[in-house]
Amino acid sequence: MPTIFEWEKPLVELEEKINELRTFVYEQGIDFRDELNDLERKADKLRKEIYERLTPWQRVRMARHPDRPTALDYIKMIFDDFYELHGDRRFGDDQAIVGGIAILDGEPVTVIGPQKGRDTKENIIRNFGLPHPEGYRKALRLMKQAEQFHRPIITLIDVVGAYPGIEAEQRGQGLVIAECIEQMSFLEVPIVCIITGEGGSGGALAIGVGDRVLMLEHSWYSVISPEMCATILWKDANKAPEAAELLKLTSTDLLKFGIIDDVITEPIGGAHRDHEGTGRQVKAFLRRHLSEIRKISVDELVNQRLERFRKFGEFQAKKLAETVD
Amino acid sequence: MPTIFEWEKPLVELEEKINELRTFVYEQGIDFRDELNDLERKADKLRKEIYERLTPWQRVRMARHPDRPTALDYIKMIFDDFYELHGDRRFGDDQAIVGGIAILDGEPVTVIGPQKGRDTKENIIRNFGLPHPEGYRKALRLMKQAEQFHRPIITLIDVVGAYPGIEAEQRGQGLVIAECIEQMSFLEVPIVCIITGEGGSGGALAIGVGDRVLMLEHSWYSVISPEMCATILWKDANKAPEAAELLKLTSTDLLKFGIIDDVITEPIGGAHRDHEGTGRQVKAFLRRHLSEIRKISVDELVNQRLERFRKFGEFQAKKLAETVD
Amino acid sequence: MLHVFRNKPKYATVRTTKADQEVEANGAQPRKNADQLWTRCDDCSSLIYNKELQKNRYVCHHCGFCFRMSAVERLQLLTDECMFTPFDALVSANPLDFPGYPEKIAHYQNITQLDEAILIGEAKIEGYSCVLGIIDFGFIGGSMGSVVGEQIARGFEHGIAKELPVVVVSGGGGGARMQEGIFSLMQMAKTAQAVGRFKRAGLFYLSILTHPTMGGIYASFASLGDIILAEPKALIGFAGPRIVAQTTRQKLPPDFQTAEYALKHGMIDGIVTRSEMKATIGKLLSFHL
Amino acid sequence: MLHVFRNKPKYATVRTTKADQEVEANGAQPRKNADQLWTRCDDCSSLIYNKELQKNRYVCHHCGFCFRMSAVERLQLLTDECMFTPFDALVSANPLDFPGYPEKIAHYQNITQLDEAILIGEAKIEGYSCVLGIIDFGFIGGSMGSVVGEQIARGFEHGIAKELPVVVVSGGGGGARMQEGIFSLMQMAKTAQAVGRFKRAGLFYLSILTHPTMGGIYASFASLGDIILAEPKALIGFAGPRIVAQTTRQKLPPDFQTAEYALKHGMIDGIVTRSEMKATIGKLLSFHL
Ligand SMILES: [Zn+2]
Ligand SMILES: [Zn+2]
Repeated sequence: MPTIFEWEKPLVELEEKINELRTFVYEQGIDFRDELNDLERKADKLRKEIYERLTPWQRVRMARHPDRPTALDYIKMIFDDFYELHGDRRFGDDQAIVGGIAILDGEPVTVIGPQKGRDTKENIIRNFGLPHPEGYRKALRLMKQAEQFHRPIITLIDVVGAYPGIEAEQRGQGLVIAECIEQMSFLEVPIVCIITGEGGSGGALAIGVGDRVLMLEHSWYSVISPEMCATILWKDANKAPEAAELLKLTSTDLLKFGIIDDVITEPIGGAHRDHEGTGRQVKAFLRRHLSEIRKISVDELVNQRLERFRKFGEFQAKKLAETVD
Repeated sequence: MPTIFEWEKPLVELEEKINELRTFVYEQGIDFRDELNDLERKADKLRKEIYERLTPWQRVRMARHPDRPTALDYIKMIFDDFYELHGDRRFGDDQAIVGGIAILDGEPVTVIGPQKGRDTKENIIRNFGLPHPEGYRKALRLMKQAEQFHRPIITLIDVVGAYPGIEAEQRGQGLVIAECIEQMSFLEVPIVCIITGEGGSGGALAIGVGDRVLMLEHSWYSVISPEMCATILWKDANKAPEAAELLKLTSTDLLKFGIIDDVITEPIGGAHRDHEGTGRQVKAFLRRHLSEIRKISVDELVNQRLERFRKFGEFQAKKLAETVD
Repeated sequence: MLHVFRNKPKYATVRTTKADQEVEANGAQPRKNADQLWTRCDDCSSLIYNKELQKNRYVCHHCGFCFRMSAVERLQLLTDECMFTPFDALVSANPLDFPGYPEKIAHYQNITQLDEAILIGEAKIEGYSCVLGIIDFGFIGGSMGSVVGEQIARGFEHGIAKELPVVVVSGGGGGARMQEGIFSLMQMAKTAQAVGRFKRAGLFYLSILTHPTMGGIYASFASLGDIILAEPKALIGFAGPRIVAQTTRQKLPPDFQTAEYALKHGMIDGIVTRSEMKATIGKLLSFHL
Repeated sequence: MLHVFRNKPKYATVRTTKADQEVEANGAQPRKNADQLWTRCDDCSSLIYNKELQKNRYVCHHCGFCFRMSAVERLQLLTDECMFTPFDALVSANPLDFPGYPEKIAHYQNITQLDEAILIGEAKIEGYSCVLGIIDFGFIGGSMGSVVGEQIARGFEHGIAKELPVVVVSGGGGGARMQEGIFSLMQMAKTAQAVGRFKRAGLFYLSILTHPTMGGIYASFASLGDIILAEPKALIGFAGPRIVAQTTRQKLPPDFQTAEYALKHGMIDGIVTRSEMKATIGKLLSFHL
C-alpha cells in the first residue's frame, strides 16, 4: 500500500478518475476526449495549488515519504558505474552509510550517503539510516581516499540524525562528528553535498561541509527536528507542524539565508512520485555545480569553503552606551 | 619473595654471607676486614663469571624478571616531569600502553611504552602489558601529536607481543600494527626506541621504527618468542633455551647484525638488581643519541630512517646458470 | 590587562537532575530565599552548607562532584589575579525571527550580567599568556548561537595572529541554540574549521569539559582539543541521556556519559579536579611554548 | 612480455585444518596417488572430484570455499594471457645460520619450481598494466623472509618509477619466516615503508587477501591497501586461531577471522569470488588511471 498524504487525496482521486476514464475509452472505444482534457486541466490546476502552497510540515513529511529515493537509488540513477567500499578499518562496517567509487561522465568520483531501508527488514540492517560512529569513520576514510586520488566527493544526505544509542555514545558519536566536519573542511578536492531528504543536525553536517550545498525541493535541514523542537517549546511533539514553521527548515528558506546554493526542483508531486525524473534533475544539477567548482584551484576551493562557513551567523557589536554604563 | 635465578644462587649466598659478616663486625666490633675483602673479591669474580657468559635463554629470563623496571619506572627515573595522556579517541584507553609528555633537559618529548604490572592486580589492569588495538591507536595518536608540536618521540619497549585475543583480532590487531609501522616511518621528528625488556615481534616493531634503536644489555628482540619457536620446531616449548640460541635475539647479536645501534649496559647482575643505576645508564644513552639525531634536519632524518630499514635483509641474486637451465 | 568585573558574581549554579539538563536548561538558579542555606549534591545527595560549597569552589567535599560555576567564577579560578582582556562584546540577532527570542536574550543578560553564553579574551594562567574562552551554562544552557560561534572562531583567529595557545572551558547543556535554527548548526562548522586552521598553524589547543558538555558543542570545537581534560563526573556526550534511553529502550549504564566513562572509552586525556585545574593548565601550557 | 612458465603447474593445493595453518604449513600437497581422485572441502566437508575442482578454479561448488592456488595458477587466473615480466629472481641467504634452512629452501624450490614464496613482476590485467605480486603458500607456508620483503619493496619502487598501480595477492600462513629471525621481522617495516612511499607518490595499491593471510604479512603490506579485497571464507588475522583459543581459553566465534568476519568488522572493502576477481581488479584499476 503506497503512502498517500491527506493533501494528496483529492489529486489522487482525480487521477484515478482520469485513469478509469482512459480505460473506459480504451475498452469501449467511446470518445471522451473533451472530458478527459477537461479533467486533466483540473488535475494540473489542483497539482499546482497543492504543491505550491505546501506548508513546511508538509514538506518535512514529503522528505520522509517511504517511497522517496534513497542514496543507492540515486547512485543507480546518476552514475554509470559504482563499486561499494566497506568498513572503517577500526571497528565495523556501518550499513547505515554507504560509500564507494562511481563514474560520472567517465570520471571517477567518491559518493557517500546515509542509506535508509525500503522495508522493515532492510531498515533493521540499515538501522533506519541512523549512523553509528563507525559509519562516519568509514565516510571519513573514503573522503580522505578521494583526496589522495584527487576524486571529487559527492555526499547524498538523508538522515534524521546520528544514532543516539549507548554504543554510539560509547564509541564517540560527538567526537567523530567534529572530526568529520573539521577534516572535510580542508580536503583538497571539490565537494558537492546534496540534501535529498532529511538533513538532521550534526549527523547531516558531518557529511555536509561542501563547496556547493544543494537541496531537493522537498527536503529539510535543521539544527533540530520539528518534533524535538516542539517537545522543548511546548512539551508536545504533536505541535511539530508549528515548530517546522518556526525553524525555517525548507529549501526555500535556506536558499534565502544563503545556507544552500541551489534548490533542485522535484517533479510535481515530489520525488516519491517520479524517481527517474528526480534522478535526472539531481544529475543535471550535480553536473552543473561540479563542473563549475572543478575549474577552481584546490587551494582556492578550500579557502572559499572555509570562508563560506566562516560568515554564517547573525549578531551585532554591543552598543557603546551599554559598554560604558 | 624476590625471584632468584638458579645461576644467581651462588652469588646470592655469597652476598648473604658477606652481609652477615658485616653485621657481625658492626655488632661485635671484631676486625674481619681481611676476610671481608677476600669474600668481596670472590663475589666480584663470581659476578663477572656469571654475567659474562649468560646464555641467550638466561638473558631472556633476565629480560622477564618481575623486578625489572617498567616503562613508568623509567619515566620516573629519566624525566623531570611527565603528564600522562589517555585514550585513542575511538574506542578505549588501553592501560597496557602508557604515553604522555615528559621533560628531558628542559625540553618536552613524547614518551610511549607498554606497561607491565608489578603484581597480579596491576597485571590484570595492564593485561600483562599485552596491548589491544586501541593501545596502538593511542600510541599512534600521541606520536602524530608529537609530530604536530615537533617533539621528539621516545618509545620504551617491553612487550611479549600484541595481545592475541578475540576482541583484539576483531578490532584489527594486524591492521593497526601495519598502520603504526607505516606512519611512524614518516614522522618528521626524531625517534629513539629503547628495548628495555622484551621485544616481541610485530607488537614491538609497531612502536619500534626509530632513528636510533637501542637495547638494554639483557633484553631480547625477535620475530618469535623462544617458546613458540621451540613449539614449532620440536613441538616442545620446554626446548625454548635451544630456540633462544638459534634465534640470535640478544643485544649482542642484534648489534652485530646492525639491527640496533647501541647496547645499553646494565649494572652488574641486571637491571632488576639496581633500578637507579639502570635509569642513569638509560638516561645517558638516550641523551647522547637524541642530541645526535636532533642535529639532523627532519627531511634527512626521515630519509635515513627509511634507508635504515630498507637495507635489512639477506639474499642473493639467482645465479645465471640456474636461470638458463 | 584589565580587571573587567565590576560586580562580584551574585549567584552560584547548582546541578539539577539529568533529565532537565537535556532539554533547555534554565541556567543559573538564584537562591532567592536567604534561609535556603543548603544545597543537595546531585551525585551523592549530601546536604552541603552553601558557604562551605562556595569556599570549596563549588565542589562537593563528600563525593568530589563539581557543581556548575558561572563563567566569571571560573575566570577567577583559572586566571592569574583575573588578568583578562575580553574581546569586543557581541550580542545576538534573531535571524529566524523566532518569537520571544530577543526577550529571552535580554532576560539572561540581566540574570547573568553577561552579553552572551561565552566569556572570551586574552588571559594569563600561571604566567602564560593564552586565549581563554569559557562557556556559561547559566546563559540559555550554555548553548551555541551565532555569538558563541563567532567568538570561538575569533578566539582561534586571535591565537593564530598572536601565536598564543587557546584554552576553552566548555559546558553546554544541549549544545545548539535552537532559536537560531540552521545558523546555530552552522556554528559547529565555523568553530571546527577555526580549530582546524589553528592546528594547521602548529598551535596548542587545550579543551576542558565541564558539566555538562553535550550536543553541538561537544560535536564541534570541544572535542577537537589537542589535549582534552574534564572535571570529575562531568556529563559528556552527544545525545542527551534521556533521548538515548527513549530511543534504545535500554537501561543506561550507571556511569553513562560521565567524564569517567569518557576516559575509559578513550575520548579524553584525563580527569582533573577543580583544585588542580589551574596548575595542570599551566603545566600543559609550559609543555607547548 | 614473456610467457615465463615452461612447466604447467603440477600440483594443486588443498586447505588442511585450521590448526596446522597456524604453525608452519607444509605448503602444497602433491597428490601422489593416482587413485586419490577426490578432495574433501575443508569448509563444508563435501567430497569433490579433483578434475572438477581444477576446472572450477579450485572453488568448492557446494559452498564457495576457495582452496589455495599456487602463484602460477593465480597468475594464469588474473593476467591477460599470462602477460607477465618477472623481476630478477632472488634467493634466500641464511643470515642466522639456522640449521637446515638452506636445505629447506632447496626442497621447496624443487617442489614448487619457484625461487621463493613470491612471484612478482609487471603484468597486464584486463588491459591495464600494473605490478603484480603473488605470495605462494606452497613455499614454506607463504612466509616472508628477506627475499619476499625485498621483492615486495622492489614492486612498490617499480610502481613509483613507472607510475603503475600495484596489486598484491597475499596468502601466508604465519606471516614471518622464523628461520630468518629478526631479519624476517624487519621485512614488515621494509614493506610497510615501501607502501608508504608508494602512497605518498599518489599511486594506487590494491591488496587481495587469500586463504590464509596471517601474522607478519597481514600486519604489514597486506593490510595497507587503498582498497582491500578478500576471497570468500579466507582466513585473515594477526594471531593464529589456535593461539587465540589457547590464550583466551574462550570458544572462538564460528566465523572467527574469516573474510566475512573481517568485512563485518570493517577491516576489508569487500569479498570477491574467484571467478569475478579478475574483472573486479580491472574495474578498480580503471577507476585509478
Ligand atoms: Zn556529592
Ligand atoms: Zn565446500
